Amino acid sequence: MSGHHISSAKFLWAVGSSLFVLTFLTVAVTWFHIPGPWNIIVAIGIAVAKAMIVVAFFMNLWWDSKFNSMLFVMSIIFFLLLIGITLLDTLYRVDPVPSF
Amino acid sequence: MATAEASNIKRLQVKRFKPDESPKEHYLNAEKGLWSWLTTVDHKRIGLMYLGSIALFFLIGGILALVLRTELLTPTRSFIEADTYNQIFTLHGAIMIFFFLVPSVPAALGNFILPLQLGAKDVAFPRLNLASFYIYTIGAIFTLIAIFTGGIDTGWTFYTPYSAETSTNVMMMTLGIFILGFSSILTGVNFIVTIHKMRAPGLTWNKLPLNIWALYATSIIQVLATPVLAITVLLLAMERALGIGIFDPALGGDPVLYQHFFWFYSHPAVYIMIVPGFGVISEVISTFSRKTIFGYWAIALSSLAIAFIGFLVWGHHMFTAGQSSLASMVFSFLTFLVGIPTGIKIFNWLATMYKGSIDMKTPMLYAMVFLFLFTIGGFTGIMLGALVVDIHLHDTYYVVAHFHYVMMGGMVMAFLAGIHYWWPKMFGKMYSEFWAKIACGIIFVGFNMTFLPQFIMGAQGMPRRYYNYIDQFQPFHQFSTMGSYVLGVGFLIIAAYLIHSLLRGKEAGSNPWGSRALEWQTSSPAPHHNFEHTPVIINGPYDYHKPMAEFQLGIAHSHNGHHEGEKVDVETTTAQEKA
Amino acid sequence: MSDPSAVKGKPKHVKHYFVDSDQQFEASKMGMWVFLVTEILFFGGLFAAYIVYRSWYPDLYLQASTELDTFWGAVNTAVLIGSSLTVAMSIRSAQLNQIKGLITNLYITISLACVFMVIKFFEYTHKFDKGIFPGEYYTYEGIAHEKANIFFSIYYMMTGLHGIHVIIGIGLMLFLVVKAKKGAFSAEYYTPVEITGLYWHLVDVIWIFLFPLLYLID
Amino acid sequence: MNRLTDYMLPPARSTLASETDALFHFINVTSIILLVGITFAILYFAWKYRRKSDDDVTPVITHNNKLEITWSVIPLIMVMIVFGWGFSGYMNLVTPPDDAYEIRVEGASWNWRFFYENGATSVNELNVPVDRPIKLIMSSTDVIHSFYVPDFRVKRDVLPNRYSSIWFEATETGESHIFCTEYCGTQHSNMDGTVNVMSQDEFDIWLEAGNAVDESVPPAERGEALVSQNGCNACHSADGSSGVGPSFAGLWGSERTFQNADPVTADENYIRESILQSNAKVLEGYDPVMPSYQGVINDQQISDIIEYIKTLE
Repeated sequence: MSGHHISSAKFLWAVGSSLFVLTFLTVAVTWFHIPGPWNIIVAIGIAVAKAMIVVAFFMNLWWDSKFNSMLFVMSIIFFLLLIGITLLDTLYRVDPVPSF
Repeated sequence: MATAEASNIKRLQVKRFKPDESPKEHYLNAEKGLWSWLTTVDHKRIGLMYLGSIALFFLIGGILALVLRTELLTPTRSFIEADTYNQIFTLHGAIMIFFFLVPSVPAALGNFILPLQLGAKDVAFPRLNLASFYIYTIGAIFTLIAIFTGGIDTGWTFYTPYSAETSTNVMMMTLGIFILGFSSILTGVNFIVTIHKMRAPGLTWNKLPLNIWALYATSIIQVLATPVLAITVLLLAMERALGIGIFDPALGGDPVLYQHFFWFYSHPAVYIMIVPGFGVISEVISTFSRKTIFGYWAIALSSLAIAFIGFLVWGHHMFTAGQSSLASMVFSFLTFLVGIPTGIKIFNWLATMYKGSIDMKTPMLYAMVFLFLFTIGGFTGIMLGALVVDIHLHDTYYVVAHFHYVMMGGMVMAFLAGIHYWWPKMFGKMYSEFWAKIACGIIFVGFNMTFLPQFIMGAQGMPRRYYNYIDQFQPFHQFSTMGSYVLGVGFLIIAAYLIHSLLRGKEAGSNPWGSRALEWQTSSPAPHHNFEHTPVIINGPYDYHKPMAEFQLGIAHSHNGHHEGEKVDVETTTAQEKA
Repeated sequence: MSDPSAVKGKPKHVKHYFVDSDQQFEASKMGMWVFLVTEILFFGGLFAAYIVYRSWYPDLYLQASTELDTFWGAVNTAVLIGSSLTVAMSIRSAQLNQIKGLITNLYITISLACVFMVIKFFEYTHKFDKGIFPGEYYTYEGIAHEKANIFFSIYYMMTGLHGIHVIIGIGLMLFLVVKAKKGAFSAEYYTPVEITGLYWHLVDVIWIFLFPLLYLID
Repeated sequence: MNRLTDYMLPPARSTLASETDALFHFINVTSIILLVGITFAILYFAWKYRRKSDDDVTPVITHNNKLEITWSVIPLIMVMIVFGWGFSGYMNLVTPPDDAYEIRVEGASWNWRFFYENGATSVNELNVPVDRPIKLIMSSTDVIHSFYVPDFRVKRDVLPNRYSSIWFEATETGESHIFCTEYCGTQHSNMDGTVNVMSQDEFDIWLEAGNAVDESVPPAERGEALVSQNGCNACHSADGSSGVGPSFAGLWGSERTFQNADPVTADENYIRESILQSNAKVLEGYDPVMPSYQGVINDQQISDIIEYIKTLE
């Protein structure tokens, strides 16, 4: 069960090239205009995909002990917590307007 | 939690190892000379070095508090100027929180006790442990430089835009706190890995002492919250150096956003300060009631529950700060949720004392004082959580009294209980019970004299951080100042008899309290490698119905096991084999 | 007490307080992952500031993002992903006891990292020439928005902090090269290489998020 | 029990104060009851189960689900009641009625300025009619302050980049304290004011007279009244003693050297400029912390103040 996974060179190159393709895709997506909120969702979706590939295969969380993956997921949860609840305040502020 | 336990049942040949009652060779005299102390990687010595430095900072913070209270004797100027007063209350807050409360139990007592309670030889990364002590020292040096080159008068919260504009030395102070944060992070990293990876054979998750659960929850908070303080303080430093406008209204920034970032760390930080105290109290109450803890999993999981819910409630510091009503409502609701696990702990401790055999030694006395004072702190916390009442009570002396009841009534009492409980284990010497009980009484009286009137003053509308106040509050302030002197005397008595016990204390055996916890199954002071043998755990930490012999088992063939004792086979799951 | 780590016939690199090499390796990796959690939250604070201000001033972000050169941003992303690949290759060669492969891969990674920093340097100087400085020194009138310096303050904070982490990464890898040349690493003991690899991959992941959020706002 | 909590709270002088006090009473009462229960339990257990001999055998009670559920669910219900009550009170507090009479408030470093609809201004003194909802729209000129009137149980931070508002309806005439409860620098504790609640007609009279110049009083005397009304004497002393700002004694016609401007003799223009753009010329050895009085003190009042300063040697 020890975490000494050795991935083959071919596999690493495959992961690397998939990341290059995704990078090109990220830039390509911006050439034609995607309306409204969808452009942000697509951009972040591609970035999350690239991040997952790097974390799972380059940082070999795929073959590692579950606890390390849980640590990574915990940090993402608490990051989303910080943003989510802060936006709860910043997006719903109703400031009074003086009449004179 | 994630480690699979089922498959690796292993048969171990074990033998009983009676601890040596008066060891000649132990960690204190294993190596001689100052250099051996400064470059030690022994977690026990690092724990003592932390203990010494936080005691020094507690003294400095305490003196500053007495100066504040003396100044408040008269409504106008008593003996110092407004600026000096503002700097002193800022330093009192910053020193007490960053240099005493945050590192006190996790770094000082925790460093000393955690490996002993896990049956490990040392923490997972001893050099990192020493590095975090020196990072703490460097942070302290930067802060002292800040104090002597202009001081800081922004309050320990450094709210912008005032902290970005004031001419005092905020930059050096923020640098000091930025460095200090890493000491807290690295201690958290060390403890999490040690608890996961270095438990003695047989020490599964359901046999872990509750002190370890508390330190585990604290380390999780330290690791998840302190980085946000680091980025907040870095942004504040950049605000002053490059004028980036993130928090500066003139350049389009929003000061309330600073408060969000600051309190995202600072509320979990108050749980970093109090949760280890819960761990100490669980140990002390169970040992001195000589009874199995009531609701082991309830207490263990409530520590984790506090750790996680503690991250959702920071907005209750900002109810009046121009926050949206929706956010205030959500924060108020979640604040009440975090109160429930704390309540559960108090009731579980009471249930542990029920039908126990309570030995009223000093640690138990402090534990009972903790229960009383922390309950008051908890109820006033519920009061401040209710939105409409908080509008009236926010930033008044009611809040000052609340957090002193929780921090001083809770954390300092738990810290004193821990100090007196583990003192024989640290130095092999006993303190004088007589003087300790007197000091506890004085501190209890002095504490209540100081802070009870502040509840009344605060409810009547006395704002906090006030150098001048209206005459109506003078009698309360004078009574409170008298109380603070009594409190100061109490702490001096503690310092006196503890130092006396170091020099001429009578010999304390390896287990003066008759506890079943693992740290009492080795000699005191402990040998350099904690145990002469590799301990094997078969019972839970609070199984007082089991004979003491079953708690002193070690692997038979461990090379330096020079005691002869009957050999017996025991089935146990070994922690090391697990992933 | 003889030299503790030589006792019990354990390999030289295993510390006395660990039972065996596997436990030490697992402990080091878990410790590194816990540290990476703090790095993610450390940058998380900046991403939170980014999102809050983008929700308040979306049009400012649109205009200001045109100032950033997408081409060089993409090149930088490719450079950093390449360095991530070569660091993974260096760990692989360490695991296979190919010390020469380890050193060459580390050299390639370091050079790619330096290319990244050089491109960043030119991007910064290009902005400084136009008067785009962080905070109150911002004197550029090209963007018709009175709070234009907010975007660039956040831009400089994020890319600056990321740049500092890249420099720390370069330092760590130089240290690895020096120790590798002294033969410290082998298939049995390569923990520092693995740990530095984890750190470098995280620096790459942070840039993967920075690139679209700062450069590709359309 | 009510006497204790009445003693703890300031007099309730607004319509919503009673609601805050009711919740305050409820939480106080329940807390004290539970506290007495817990304290009695601690002392009773410590006495009844004291250690009789060293080999006492204690029962092995590890948990009791029924008991544990009760002491989790009951506190949960009680705190939810408190939450609901607190939140409903909060909603009343933050939603002003539509017909509220509006007054603008400006928090500056170390005094409060109030602007009324007809252009009247007052410093550190808020005049309001009784039995009528008043809405305060507040902003700050420099750092964050916090407007707090204990008698009305209202408090709101005053932010530099945004407006914030509170509302109250005073139920009885009289004076109440105003405090600043967000730390804002050296004179944070001197930033108090008073709310004068008066009958509607008294208020109308004051509004009219607010700006009228009382010819019978010589200008120097009017200047002296203005200096104390506008809180100038908080930082500038009249007898030469040092304060946060330079003293007025011997100011007129003296040579003035500055940190950020070339020296000038003190004349009408210099004093007028120092009142309106206060940080344009900052004297040696003083911090640029004076807030501007633009829109607070009109020209007639400035000339009265100058007359007063001329009389100070």
